[in-house]
Amino acid sequence: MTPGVTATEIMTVAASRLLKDGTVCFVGIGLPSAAANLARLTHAPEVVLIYESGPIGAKPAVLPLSIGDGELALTADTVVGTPEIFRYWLQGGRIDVGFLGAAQIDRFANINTTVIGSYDEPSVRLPGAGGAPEIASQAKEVFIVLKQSPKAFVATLPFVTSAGHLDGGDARARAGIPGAGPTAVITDLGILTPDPVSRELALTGIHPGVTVEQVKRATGWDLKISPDLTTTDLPDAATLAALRDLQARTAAAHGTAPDSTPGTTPITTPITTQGRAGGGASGREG
Amino acid sequence: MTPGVTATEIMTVAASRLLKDGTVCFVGIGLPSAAANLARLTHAPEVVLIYESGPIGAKPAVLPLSIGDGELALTADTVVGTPEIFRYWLQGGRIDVGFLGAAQIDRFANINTTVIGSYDEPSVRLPGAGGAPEIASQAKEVFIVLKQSPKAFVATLPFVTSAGHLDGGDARARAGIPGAGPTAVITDLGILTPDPVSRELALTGIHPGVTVEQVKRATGWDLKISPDLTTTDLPDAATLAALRDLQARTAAAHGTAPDSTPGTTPITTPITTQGRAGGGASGREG
Amino acid sequence: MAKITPLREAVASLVRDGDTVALEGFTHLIPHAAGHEIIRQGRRDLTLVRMTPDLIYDQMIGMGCAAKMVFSWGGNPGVGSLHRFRDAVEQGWPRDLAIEEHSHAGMANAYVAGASGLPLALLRGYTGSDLPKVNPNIRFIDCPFSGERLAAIPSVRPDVTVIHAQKADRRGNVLLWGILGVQKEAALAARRGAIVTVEEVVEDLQAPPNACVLPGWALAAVCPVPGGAYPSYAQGYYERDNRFYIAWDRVARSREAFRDWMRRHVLDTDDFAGFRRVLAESMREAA
Amino acid sequence: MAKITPLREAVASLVRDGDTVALEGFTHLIPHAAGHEIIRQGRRDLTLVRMTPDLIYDQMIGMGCAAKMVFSWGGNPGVGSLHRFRDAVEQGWPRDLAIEEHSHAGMANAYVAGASGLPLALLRGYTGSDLPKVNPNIRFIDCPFSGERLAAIPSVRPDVTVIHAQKADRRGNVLLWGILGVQKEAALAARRGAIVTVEEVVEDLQAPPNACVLPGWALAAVCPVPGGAYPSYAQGYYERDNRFYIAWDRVARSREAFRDWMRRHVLDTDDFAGFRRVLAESMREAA
Repeated sequence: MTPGVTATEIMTVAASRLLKDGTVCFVGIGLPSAAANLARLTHAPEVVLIYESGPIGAKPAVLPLSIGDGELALTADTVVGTPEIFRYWLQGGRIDVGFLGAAQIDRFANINTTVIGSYDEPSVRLPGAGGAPEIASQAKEVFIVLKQSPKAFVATLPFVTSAGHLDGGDARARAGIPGAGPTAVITDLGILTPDPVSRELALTGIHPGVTVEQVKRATGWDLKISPDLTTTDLPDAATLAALRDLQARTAAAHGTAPDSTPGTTPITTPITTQGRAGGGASGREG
Repeated sequence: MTPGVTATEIMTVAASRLLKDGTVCFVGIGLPSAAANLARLTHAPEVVLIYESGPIGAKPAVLPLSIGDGELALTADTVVGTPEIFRYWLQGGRIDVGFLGAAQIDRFANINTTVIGSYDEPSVRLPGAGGAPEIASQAKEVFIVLKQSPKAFVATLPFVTSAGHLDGGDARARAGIPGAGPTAVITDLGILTPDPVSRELALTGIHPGVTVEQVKRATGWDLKISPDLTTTDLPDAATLAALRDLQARTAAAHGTAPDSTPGTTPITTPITTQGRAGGGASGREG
Repeated sequence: MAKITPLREAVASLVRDGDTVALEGFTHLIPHAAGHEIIRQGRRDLTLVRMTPDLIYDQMIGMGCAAKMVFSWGGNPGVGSLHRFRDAVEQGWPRDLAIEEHSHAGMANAYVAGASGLPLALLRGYTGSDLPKVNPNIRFIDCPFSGERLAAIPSVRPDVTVIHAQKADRRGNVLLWGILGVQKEAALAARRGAIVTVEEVVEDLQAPPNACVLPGWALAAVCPVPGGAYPSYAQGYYERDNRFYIAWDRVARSREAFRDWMRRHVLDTDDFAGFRRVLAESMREAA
Repeated sequence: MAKITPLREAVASLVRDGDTVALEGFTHLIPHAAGHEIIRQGRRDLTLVRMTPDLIYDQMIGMGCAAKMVFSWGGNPGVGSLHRFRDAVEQGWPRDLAIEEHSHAGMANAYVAGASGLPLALLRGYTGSDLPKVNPNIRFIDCPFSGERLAAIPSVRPDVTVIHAQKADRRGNVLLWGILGVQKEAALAARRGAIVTVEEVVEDLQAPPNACVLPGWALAAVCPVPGGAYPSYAQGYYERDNRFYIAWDRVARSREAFRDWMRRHVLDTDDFAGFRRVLAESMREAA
């Protein structure tokens, strides 16, 4: 086991493992971008990364700070306009995996990135939809990566920005939404997947050193625990080294570190919640 | 006066004179292309030529054989896709003049390029619409250039491919068609323009050496003659030289001559109908 | 990733009788080699889609491949009529040919809608034209905001699209440049996939950042066929052979001359290289 | 032909109080210099349209230029919230800000429809989202062919669009490359015209045949403003200055700090070159 692995690192590696080689992935900025690029640099060299700003097949050497970094353009197979990305590539049905962050989700993996409180008199104004509503509905499946806390995992969303499984069951299909929707939510505590029938998220994977009680406390509803709960493998040394190299290159290039930078306090077990962003806005798109 | 000027040359020069400098012109292949490029090479160096295949600002040194010659691409300010030409540039309202050929027209300058006879059992199958229906409706105004004969200038079109002034009067505006429609029909015998109120074509210009009777005989309806009928100026020597240079360069480059090549029998006055294509298909698009 | 594969195999595995097939190329990069291969393999009952059916569809129609054609302008560009197309429409030879006829703007928008995964395209078009009277696939809807009446047509979703391009890299990424026509949209509109014949396969496309590149993973097959757009042209490789377009008019005027020509040049040759050899012979004979 | 003209004159003659104005640039080529000039000239009651309002609209909103914002994602990319935007939405300071909120797909399609002269855009979108509940401009229509329900939104037709590009030639033809975002569509969607600031004016654009070139005759004004996208980046010219984005968070958190900063750096400077000089001073002071 590699010493000093952080919760964010475990989350990023766990998310990256879900991306199969050759997958065509529509990548959100921040944690999704870190996980997707880690996959590309490790087990999935043929993964195709598409960013909403226009790059198709981006192979950045450092993580982008924004969704439209020049690094994405210079390393891509081609760069098209943003309308084409949404029209020909996403709506055209060519995206295998939409990889999203979120400010809040509910038990059916619906996503809020719009407001806390009422829409007209919000207590917190979040950045808004971005590409998520159509990514969430049109990618063949969706992975969501965010840190787990009661403020982020809420019983009732104040606003549904992007559809997960709506009210559960076959509600999504009945609404005529084409893709399969969220199939995994990867957090710093574990992995949640929807029940095949009810579509309610259950904890199916737990990161090493995390207790079920900890996960339940970080969830704003009575979280179901899978009877087949597995424990996440810790990152192997090579993967962890690849992630840390990527982060170091990124920090050196930008003079700052993106969201997915390891927390300042390295941990092994138990995993603490240090360095978590909580339920605030995911400010990393752009 | 330049000796040996042909009817086709007079037609081409008369058509080219109508294009003002700086005009943005959507160019059909064949006669329109010859006239538009002659304008560019003489009095209208800043005319912008757009072809449906994608070139914007084409400045061909030789006339294109087809609507998508490489010469157009290599001399253009930019080359976009055909959908963009029709969407952003034509439908977007950016075209001052649509310059069209036709197989047949009627007294309201409606155009047929689809069939002679019935649609289901045609006696002659023509090439079809091409870009003309939307050019005819969306360019701010339309010039039509074709040789005049009773087969081409018919009382009733078997098929309206592209709208001129429909049934005349304000029919076009009532149908919600945005552009002003055909404002000039340039033939090898003269120039026809629509009456400001009825929109019926009247002969307003006649080429030197042509008689009104000749024009009437070449028209399938009782053609109105303007009381202010003017006689077309013969091409000046410089313009005629520019046209002949262009045609010679074109013939040398392609090993063949496009539609607008001078007839084999040079004429001055009276102009004969030699070398006319009659009412057949305009086979020059493509 | 697109399989780099011989054209014969790509056509055999991807194009089926009864398919809707679009061979696109707007005077530039017309996939003639692929058209010949479809003829050689004897495909039948195809619905052929193409904005500008010219010699390539004249040949396919005359050889009985097509049950229907969807198009917006049919002719021999710079020369005149398509005699085989006209014979099929006017006389039903060698079989009846149904037609669905649009304008260029309609077809171009329908391809865009197809590439975008939409069921329909909207455009300001067809107003005052008789085309909506003969084509029930041209309808009109009212804009819910402005009230304006706009034309609606179904998107084009071919089973297979075939295009020709200048080059591909070994991963099957394809670059085309110059006159682009509707090829990108047509390729992306295909349900089963796109076959792209290319002049050459190179190590590095050397494509500018915003060039028209089709990623290999979005294509079904990439087939090296040097000269595969002949007698049309491939910018940077060869010019259009206008003699062929002019000569075609004579060949296609008579059913017998057409059949003889097609047998000698296409059916009795193995591939496009064979066609080019025999064509060179027959052109020498004619000279 | 686009007039090559100083930015101050272009803004003075083209941007009017109450206009709908789009300043576009998708993290790349953001027209910051033009945003400053609009602030300096004291424009009011603008409807600001932009997919990704970031620092440039935070500044314009905080200075009271805007009555309404149409957008799909608002934030300081890589840093966090837009404090001036949030203050306007949450507290009505310095004035109430109406918002019309879409998704990126919606906005991108609305720009395409605007460039295409259409009154609406159709897309498969917004299903299951609450956005249609709060935005009456998101409606749904049924496809007359498939029966599928599709989202319809009005096209974006700004009075004036402002973008930044790498270069123009003396005839006002503009080349941009790299991340293109929606700039081409936004420029072509403008009713009165587009203002394009450029890094430099050159003799020859050296543009590849299918590059993103906006012809000068389709633009209202082309204004040389070297560095005019700072603190965003211009590919081939300079990198994004991420220190500025981080520092902005602190400036924008307080109304007073914001007002002081804007006065010193924007209102009391003559132009973007002046802004850059004063900024260099204040950054030295802070270091």
